[in-house]
Amino acid sequence: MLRRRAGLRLWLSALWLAALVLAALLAPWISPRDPLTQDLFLARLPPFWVAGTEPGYLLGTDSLGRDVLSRILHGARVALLVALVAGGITCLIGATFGLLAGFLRGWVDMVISRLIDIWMAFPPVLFSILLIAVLGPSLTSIIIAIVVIDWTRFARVVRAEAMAQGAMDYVASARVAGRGRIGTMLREILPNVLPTVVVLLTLEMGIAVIVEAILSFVNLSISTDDPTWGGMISEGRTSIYQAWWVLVFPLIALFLTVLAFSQLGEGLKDRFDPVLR
Amino acid sequence: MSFLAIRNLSVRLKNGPALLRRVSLDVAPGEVRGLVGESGAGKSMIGKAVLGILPPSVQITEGEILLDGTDLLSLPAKESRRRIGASCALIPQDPLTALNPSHRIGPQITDRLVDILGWTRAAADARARDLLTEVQIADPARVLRSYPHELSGGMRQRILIASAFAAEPKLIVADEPTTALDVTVQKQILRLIAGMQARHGTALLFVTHDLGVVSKVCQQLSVLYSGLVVEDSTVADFFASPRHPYSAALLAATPKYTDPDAGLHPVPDAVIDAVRAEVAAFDRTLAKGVKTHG
Amino acid sequence: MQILRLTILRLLTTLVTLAGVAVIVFFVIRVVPGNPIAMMLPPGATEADIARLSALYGLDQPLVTQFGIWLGGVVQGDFGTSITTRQPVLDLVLGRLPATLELSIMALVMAVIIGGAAALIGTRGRGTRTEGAVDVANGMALSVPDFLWGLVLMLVLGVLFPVFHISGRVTPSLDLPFVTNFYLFESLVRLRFDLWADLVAHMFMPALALAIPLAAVIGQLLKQSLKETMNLDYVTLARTKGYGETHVILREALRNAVLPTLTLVGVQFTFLIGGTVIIERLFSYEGLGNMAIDAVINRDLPLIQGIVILFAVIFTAVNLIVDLAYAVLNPRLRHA
Amino acid sequence: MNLNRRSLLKLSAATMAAGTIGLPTFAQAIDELVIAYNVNLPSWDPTVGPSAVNPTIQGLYQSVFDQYILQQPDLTPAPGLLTEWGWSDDKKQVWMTVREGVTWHDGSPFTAEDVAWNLARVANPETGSPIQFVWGTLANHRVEGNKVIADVAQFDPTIFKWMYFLTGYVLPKVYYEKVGAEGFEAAPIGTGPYMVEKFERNAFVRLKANANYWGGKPDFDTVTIKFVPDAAARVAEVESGNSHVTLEMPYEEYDRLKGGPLAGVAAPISDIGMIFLNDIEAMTDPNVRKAAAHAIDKQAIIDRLLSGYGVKIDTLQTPEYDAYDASITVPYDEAKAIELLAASGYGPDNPVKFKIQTTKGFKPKDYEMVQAIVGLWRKVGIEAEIEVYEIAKHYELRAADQLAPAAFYNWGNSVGDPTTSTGFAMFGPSPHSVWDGDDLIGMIGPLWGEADEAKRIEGWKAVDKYIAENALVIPLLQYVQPILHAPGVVVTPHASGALLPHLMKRA
Repeated sequence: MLRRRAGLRLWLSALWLAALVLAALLAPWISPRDPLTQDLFLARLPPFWVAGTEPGYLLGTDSLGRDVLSRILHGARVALLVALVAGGITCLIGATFGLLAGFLRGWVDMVISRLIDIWMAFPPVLFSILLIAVLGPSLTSIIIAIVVIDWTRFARVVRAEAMAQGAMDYVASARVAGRGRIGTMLREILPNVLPTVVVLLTLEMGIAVIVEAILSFVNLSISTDDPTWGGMISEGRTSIYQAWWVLVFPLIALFLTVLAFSQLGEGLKDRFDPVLR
Repeated sequence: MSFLAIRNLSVRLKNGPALLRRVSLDVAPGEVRGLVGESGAGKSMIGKAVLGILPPSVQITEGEILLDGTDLLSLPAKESRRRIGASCALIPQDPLTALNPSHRIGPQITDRLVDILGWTRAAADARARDLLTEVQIADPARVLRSYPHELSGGMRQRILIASAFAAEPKLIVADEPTTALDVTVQKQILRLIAGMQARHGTALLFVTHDLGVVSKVCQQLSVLYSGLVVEDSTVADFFASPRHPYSAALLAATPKYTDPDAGLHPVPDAVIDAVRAEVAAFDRTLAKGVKTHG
Repeated sequence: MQILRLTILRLLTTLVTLAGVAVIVFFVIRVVPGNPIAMMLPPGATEADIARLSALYGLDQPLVTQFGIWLGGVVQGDFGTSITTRQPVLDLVLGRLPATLELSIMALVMAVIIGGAAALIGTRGRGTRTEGAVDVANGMALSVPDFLWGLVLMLVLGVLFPVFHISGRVTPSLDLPFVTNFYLFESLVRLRFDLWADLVAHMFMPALALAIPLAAVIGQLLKQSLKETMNLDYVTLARTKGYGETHVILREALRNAVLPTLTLVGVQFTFLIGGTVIIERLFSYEGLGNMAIDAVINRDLPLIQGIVILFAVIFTAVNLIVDLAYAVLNPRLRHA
Repeated sequence: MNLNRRSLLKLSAATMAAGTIGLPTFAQAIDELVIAYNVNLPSWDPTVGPSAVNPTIQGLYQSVFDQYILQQPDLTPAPGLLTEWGWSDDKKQVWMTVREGVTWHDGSPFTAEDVAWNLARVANPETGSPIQFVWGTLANHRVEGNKVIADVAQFDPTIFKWMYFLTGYVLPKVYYEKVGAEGFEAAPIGTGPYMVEKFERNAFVRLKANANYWGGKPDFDTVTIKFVPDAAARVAEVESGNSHVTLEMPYEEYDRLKGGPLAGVAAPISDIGMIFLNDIEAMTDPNVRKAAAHAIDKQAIIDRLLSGYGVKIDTLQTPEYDAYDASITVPYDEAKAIELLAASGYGPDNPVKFKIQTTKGFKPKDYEMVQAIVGLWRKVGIEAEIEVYEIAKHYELRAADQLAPAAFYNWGNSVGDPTTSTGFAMFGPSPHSVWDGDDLIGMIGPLWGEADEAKRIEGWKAVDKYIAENALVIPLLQYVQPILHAPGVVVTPHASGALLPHLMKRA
């Protein structure tokens, strides 16, 4: 029973994410309207089932008269881009440092561990606000901020995992068989650490999407008028009583996406057990 | 009249295969019954069913477990748990994992006496010291203050045995109590259990895959294959002339203590095939029976 | 002995960490566009005014010199003077620290209670619909950023059903007999439960908003390790002794299951404290975070430095405490 | 929805009545006025440091301190601590008559010595006054009876206007010298309508009415001002009855709550939204500038985006200002914009490209307005890329003359003088201006020291006309400040945007 439910969750999450990827890729073609086109005279149209709407605006319009559905679809591009790129780079950097520290030990470990300690001592929200103030608000800045702040997540876990794996007999035998240190690391340790990394990566992608929303909340997200879910939520929150749909629909999209990423991660974790326990 | 009577007990994995197939057996007061079979035959499952500790993935589909005449399965969970706690105990398989690493030994023996049975702390402590002496542990006071990781495996198994006898239960389930131990320690522990059982007059359900052990400790014995009891007899009868071909083969496969070099005779494939056919036939009649009932 | 050595070692590495933080924050905030002098230029100011004010605040010196001066002060316990408030930075941040600490600890307590309850309920009902419901609730709690929880709470418990106070830490009209800034703690010590109730009524919503994500993390992790522990032999053995399921979970399984959760909760707790920056702002709570945002907006460089370093001190202290707690709770480490 | 919510509110209030928390309700008479204020107060010294020039906290200062000259709600000056003032005929000296019978909050008398000391203090570069360049034009301050005389080192026609503008506050000489700067921060006193009773940083300030106030004792004996920087929290504060008055919330929220359980006032204030144009890149082309100006439908933006709360302006003067000239207009004209762009070879298919910078969330709908403007521009053939910056970065870029070709900003000018609007915003050498054209510098230059007031104002009007005709800046609108309050209070808005508790009365 339980296993089946876990499986179901995994599939539902994967399904939503797949749909999202499609939506993001096809956004220019499937969006009913241009997400940037404004019409101040068609502002705050309600979604299609509420009286007083105009045909063609399925989920209504925002306070500038832009189509909410089209903006959500285009927003999926930013969300996924942030998730994939920020998650990917974070993972790459963090896992590399973690692997090096955990397997090579010695002074490499000492330097990297100290670096991790220093990084973990920064208040993350404040630090990202400062970072984005330095870089100026843009998609690249958000990605950089996420990478700079979250690489330690990967580094810590992967370091511990690599250390544990390094103590195993098969690693010793690979060394006895004459494989070099880096070779052993890549051929023996890496594959065994990979499941952990994949799960962390999935979770990190969800975190990246949330971070974009948080930075939008403090008005530090992407600065062009390109639609982002976080930006839509923070715009929509000023008019929840007048136009709840501007807030609610992107919020649902954000919520489901983050949930899907985390459930996917949890599901994978169960699959990869006991490595992750 | 038997203290424990199991009647037609069937257990299966939820949405999965059957694990016990209409098992029936009796344990009289003070009697020792061995449960023998290969791994996966369901022998441990019987012990767990009696003690009410079946894993959540498993469900009982039919049957009765009569403890002192009362069907545990028909009682509310709380009541059956109380009855089991009051009159039964378990000697677990792996002494290394069966003691809680974060509590000292003393409370692990005495807490239930105080919490469940209402002893005074002093009486329980005295009892624990006596028991440890009885299981031949030197310096019981020190051991009672220790944490499990400070003690050896044999020590811990002695403690677990002492703990099982602490409340003078009527029935103890010993779930392969020596499997996880050193061969040298195994014999001592076995002797200890047998001695304690005799002194305290406790009924014992002894789960093991080792017929040699059975011959030393038990009076009665059930042989299981795939959850089916293929033979139920006294130990004397069994060793003299096993009735079922499978149990005969099993007996033949057991190394003799008298002649360890005589070589092993693995259970022949023909016997395995026959017993499998028997299980299948049993399932068929069972299915029919269900159909006519339903 | 082991614990003592661990503590000393950790304190030493902490110094290295803090030094690293100090260097990084000093230079990062000087790269941030916008400077405190530009913030105070009124219409009509001239280049000469800019130069004059820069010199007044020592911002005309080379960066390295500025750093040297600042570090020299820090070593003597002088973190400089805040530009906007014209108060010593150390007094300012230490004055706000108790408020943030109390809020964080309140949130932690809430998270432990909610998360712990969720884990226990989920473990008791493992394999049933109950566990599924707990999982779904956990997932949902983690999928919404905490400021949104804050907004929802504010609307529901602040406006719709006005049960709690929306902003501030304490009702301004109350006379506070406190000598420290640990109001919540001191109100208990002084047995002033009226004040305590007022403080809690102010703190409840921001603390809950902070607690929700951590509660979900605790719920998830603890449930996971409880479930694993519940299959261990000693737990099974305890069941045969006649104990009820709840007793078995609490007394036999919990302590061992808590250990793996603990380290992660430590890290998560530092995230929670970091989250106070936004939540305090939302609920106008007079802590470090609220002050931090003003400091960043106004480019109050000495104040930003002080706040970041204080956060770093808190974070490393939390990690140290977690490590010590781990050692204390785990008998194997204690006696080895 | 609303009806529902109200009944729920009542229901819950009834069930909560037994609670110990004691939340206020609307029904209660107001003993103690609670105001939810939109910014934190960093420092109590209104004459030095960044807080002194922060327009959003002047209302707090004006509750505790008096300015040299009183500014009335319509921005006109009136006798304050100074009852009369003026220049000597040769403009070599200024003289000020000091009000008699005024006392400081500690009971000690206020004298001409205090005024002279204050003027000398802010003129001294050492004290760190950001407005030293104004106060430094007076020298050699001296007291003669109840008069203060000072020499004019450099003639500034606006000097008396600064006496009711930023840093124009009078602090107690004797007390300040006794307690020092830190002691003053801890326990500030002034001559103002309210006395500071308790100040909790980042939390609140409790004020007590000054019974001896020379302008009459204020209506509310006790006023608590809570600092609530988040707009949603401020709305929740007044909606739940925790606070009685608040300001600066989304206009949608203002409309929703006004006329429901709460009352509200929304009046124009001396704060405008504008787009700076930097004379670089595309902005050196007059056709592009003019097209950009004509393509913006200011009224539609005000009506649709700001729910009608805003006053369209075409110069940097609002109707309340001295140099306002209604005859200068830059109408919305899409066709003309297209025509102008076509003359320079641009069109929707070949748009002119430049960057526009804006703050986000600093002023109501700032970012949305710029998005709307960019949308309007897109229609005529201007492709502007939006860059969001923080206000701190804006100041730095503007001071360094490095703003993007277009940059949205808001300009406050609560004295209403053209020097403090057009003057500083458009005069090339000023660090606040990014327009460096020599012709404009030539026009503005002589006006700084113009002694004839009528000629001076006419001169500025001519400058504004020249600016409008050549689209050297794009003025957008005058902001309207929304204030929500409980029905038990009457709030008089001040056109400077300062929310003043002593102007609030019981209904």
